[in-house]
Amino acid sequence: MSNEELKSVLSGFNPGLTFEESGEWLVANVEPGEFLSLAKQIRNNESLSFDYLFCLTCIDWKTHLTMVYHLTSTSFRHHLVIKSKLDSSRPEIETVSNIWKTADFHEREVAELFGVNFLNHPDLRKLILPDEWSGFPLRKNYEDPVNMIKL
Amino acid sequence: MWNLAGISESIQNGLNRALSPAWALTVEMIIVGISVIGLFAVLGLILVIMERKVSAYMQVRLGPNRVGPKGMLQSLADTVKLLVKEGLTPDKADKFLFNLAPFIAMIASMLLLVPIGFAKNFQIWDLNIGVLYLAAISSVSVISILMAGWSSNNKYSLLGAMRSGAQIVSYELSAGFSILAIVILSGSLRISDIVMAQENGWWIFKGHIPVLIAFVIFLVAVTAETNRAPFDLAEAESELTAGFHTEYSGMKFALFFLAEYVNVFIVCGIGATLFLGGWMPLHIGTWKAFNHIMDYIPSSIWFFGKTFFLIFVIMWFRWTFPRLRIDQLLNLEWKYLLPISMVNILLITLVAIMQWHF
Amino acid sequence: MGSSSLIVLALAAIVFSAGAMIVSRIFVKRTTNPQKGEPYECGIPTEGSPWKQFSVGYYLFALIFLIFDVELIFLYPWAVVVKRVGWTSLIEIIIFFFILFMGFLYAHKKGALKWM
Amino acid sequence: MIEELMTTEQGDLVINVGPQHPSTHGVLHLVITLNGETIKKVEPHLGYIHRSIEKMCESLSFRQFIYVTSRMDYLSSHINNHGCALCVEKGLQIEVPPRGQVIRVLMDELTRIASHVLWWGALAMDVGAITPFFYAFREREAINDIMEETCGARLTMNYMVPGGVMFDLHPNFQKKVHEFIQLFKSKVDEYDELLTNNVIFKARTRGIGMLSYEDAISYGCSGPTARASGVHCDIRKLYPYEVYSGLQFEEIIESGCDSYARYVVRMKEMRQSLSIVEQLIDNIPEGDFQAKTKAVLKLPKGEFYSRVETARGEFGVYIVSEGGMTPYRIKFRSPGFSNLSALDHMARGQKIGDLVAIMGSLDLVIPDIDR
Repeated sequence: MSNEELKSVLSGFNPGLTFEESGEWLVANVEPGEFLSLAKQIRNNESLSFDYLFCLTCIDWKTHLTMVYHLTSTSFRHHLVIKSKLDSSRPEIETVSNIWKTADFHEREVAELFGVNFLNHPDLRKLILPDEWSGFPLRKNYEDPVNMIKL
Repeated sequence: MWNLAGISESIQNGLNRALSPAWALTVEMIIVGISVIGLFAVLGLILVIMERKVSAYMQVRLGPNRVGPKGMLQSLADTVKLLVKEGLTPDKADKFLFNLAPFIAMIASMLLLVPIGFAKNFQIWDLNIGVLYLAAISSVSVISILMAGWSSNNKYSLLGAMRSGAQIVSYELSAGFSILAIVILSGSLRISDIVMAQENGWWIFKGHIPVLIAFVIFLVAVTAETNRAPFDLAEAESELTAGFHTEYSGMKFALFFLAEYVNVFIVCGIGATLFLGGWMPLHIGTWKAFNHIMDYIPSSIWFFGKTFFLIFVIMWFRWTFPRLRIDQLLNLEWKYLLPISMVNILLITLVAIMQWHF
Repeated sequence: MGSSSLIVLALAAIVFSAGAMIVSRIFVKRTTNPQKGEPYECGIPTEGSPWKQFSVGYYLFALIFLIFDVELIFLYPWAVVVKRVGWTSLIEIIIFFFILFMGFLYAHKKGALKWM
Repeated sequence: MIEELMTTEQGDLVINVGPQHPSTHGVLHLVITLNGETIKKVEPHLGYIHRSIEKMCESLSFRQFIYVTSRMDYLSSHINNHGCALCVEKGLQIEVPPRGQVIRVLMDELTRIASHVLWWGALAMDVGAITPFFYAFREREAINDIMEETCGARLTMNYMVPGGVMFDLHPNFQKKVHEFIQLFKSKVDEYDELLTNNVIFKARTRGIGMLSYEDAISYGCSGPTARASGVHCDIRKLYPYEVYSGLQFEEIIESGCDSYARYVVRMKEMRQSLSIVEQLIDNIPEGDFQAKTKAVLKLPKGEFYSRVETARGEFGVYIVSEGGMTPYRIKFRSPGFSNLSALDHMARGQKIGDLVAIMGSLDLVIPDIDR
């Protein structure tokens, strides 16, 4: 499905989406509150069937955080990037680990490195860092005089 | 020089002449004790270096090659290393059982040496139920493994011990049936009788296919009983790190290690005695001249040669096969080996009654 | 040598093991450290005790083994006299195995030989 | 009655496997719940060698950060570098000269063979056969020697630069690779004899660690792990980069979904990689091995994503640039991380011995997971 077709189908699901086409793939910006319903729809819609979440990450823009989901469809081979702006003081977004199981680990990683709270995640314990760790290392304002080496 | 029976006889005569009968017996016992300890230590050293050299050969590498000529003293150096290592006991372990376990393992494997005929007329005690005795004592070693695994207070050890408990007792049955096959053919439980019954050919040649089947089952079963790969589930290092002896270190570990290797020697010795004629040279029926030439090779060399051949085979297994899983291991025994051995026993009975063997 | 050899060998084993341990104790420099006494579990403090109720799977095999092992002991005296007794012994053993095999099949049917 | 006894919860053991365990190939820490021998749950605990490479890269220039990625998946370090170089090239719109492209692909495929060979030995060791490990290392040495001559290093080659490769090939390269091809062809057959057709090995891997087609996709698996479940996911075929579109090779897809299928996929992939090397080794074009680039690279503002097929699966590099000398944010999508997330699903209900075999068949490299 071409980018134009994708856009029209996605706008049908959620008229509030904004799109960017400057990069390699179509980017859809979505509000965190509407993210879950969009995710469910694009996963289950038969003409889209975005079943392969190959990358899930977060970017700290200092003023806010952006969740980035890279999706592809194994049957149609079209790509979509979904971005969602989160408030950096209280970042919260619905989990998609029940839609794409791979999101389970990726969300846990993001949660501890960026401090994003994934609502309804089944098991949001620390995966990588020690349990008693405080702070979110991949945030831009993170300082750790002991473990970080300045180049 | 190779006539061990002659040496023992001359010692006995000398002692009886010099001392009163009671003292002579005491001195004899001490000599037996010391020589058994010596045999134990030497066997341990030789088998460990053999294992390392065989594995190196199979793995296209050199193996130990620095200590002594061609690395032959490596296992001695290892022993010294183990000797000066601290033997730890975990804090929460059952200390009494923990320290007792290696002793039991040692006693069990040493007692197994009793009926083995190392050479013609050279046996510690040629008891009339030799084979039954071997079957009975060899089960004791499982107690030491269970004891070690349970008392360590370590989950890996416990799992390893539980596995070996289920495994060793299971495979004892097949081993027992294989031994039984030879007992049926020989008509005696005495080791020397069984060896003498092979005067005109070893059972493996005389007994047709049923004995071959019994021999293969015996090899598989004793490999499992001595916890060696591919049946080394009790100490499966990729799953349980070191299995039942995870917590053992220093000399306590060395004793388990030694007992394991001597057990390998003993089961191979039993196999050689039952199926390959023990110390009996290669005799073929009524070929007098051939048999006579064979007799020139001392009987002790025959025994040790056959035993070490079997040990090599068992080592070969170890370095070639992947490990089985516990359910597959027990399936193999209960669903294949055991029914096969039972049917095999019936066949052998038939062979024995019909006198089909040579 | 006779039966005294059993005692001699058992003693030899004890002397050998104890001797080795004593010798190693003389050479070893002992140090104490609270972490040395912990059970090895890949470097992580162990959780709970292993000394508790354990999966029954392992014990079932031991129980079945018991039946077979006792039977095996009965077979030894039989095996010695097979050649002398002749055909009767074969018939006897077939009956014996038949009964035993029924028990084996029963255990098999009950799922005792299936590893869980 | 017996089944009741066997499924009671009171006998459950919680065991730590790792971080110091012979079969976790590094410092993976799994907490497994066992009932007897049967696994009820597997919980990975990661981070024992987490160096936060993503954070580190934020303070390294676009030339420098590539070398850090060698330390992630150290068994396919060259392919990791390749992915990063591609991403930078995408941002700068550099065209790599044909010779550079061919050299890159040649090295990629040699790395893939080396990685698969090591995996083969390690898997054999996990299921209890120790000898294959030594045979595997023998062939791996030959590849490492070839690498060493050209790249100057054996494990972390650091041979890629944006725009091509760092040096030209060593004069001996072609001769040695030809020798290696001859050697390896006979050795792969030896591997099959040693392990593939072994009854015990088959029994240990067939029907173990099932991962269905749907689950493989949902868990984001890639590489041989997913292809063994029938997922068409080879980046070299789907989104060809460099000269892959002009090469003759097959994407190996199996439908067994079990450990054995994963094994077969990798064994066949070794042969495919060898055929790629064979196709390229006599056809290395003359010319530059490196495109002309500026001394200081500055990526334009924007986001760039590149992906390559490493020995373990899809490796993605996501660079967010603000137009400066260093990346603003880098995310590495490592194949091992997603593949590991499927471990719990695959291992449940299997025996503890199977867990080891499943981990071996996933070909986990822990620094790749921890990053």
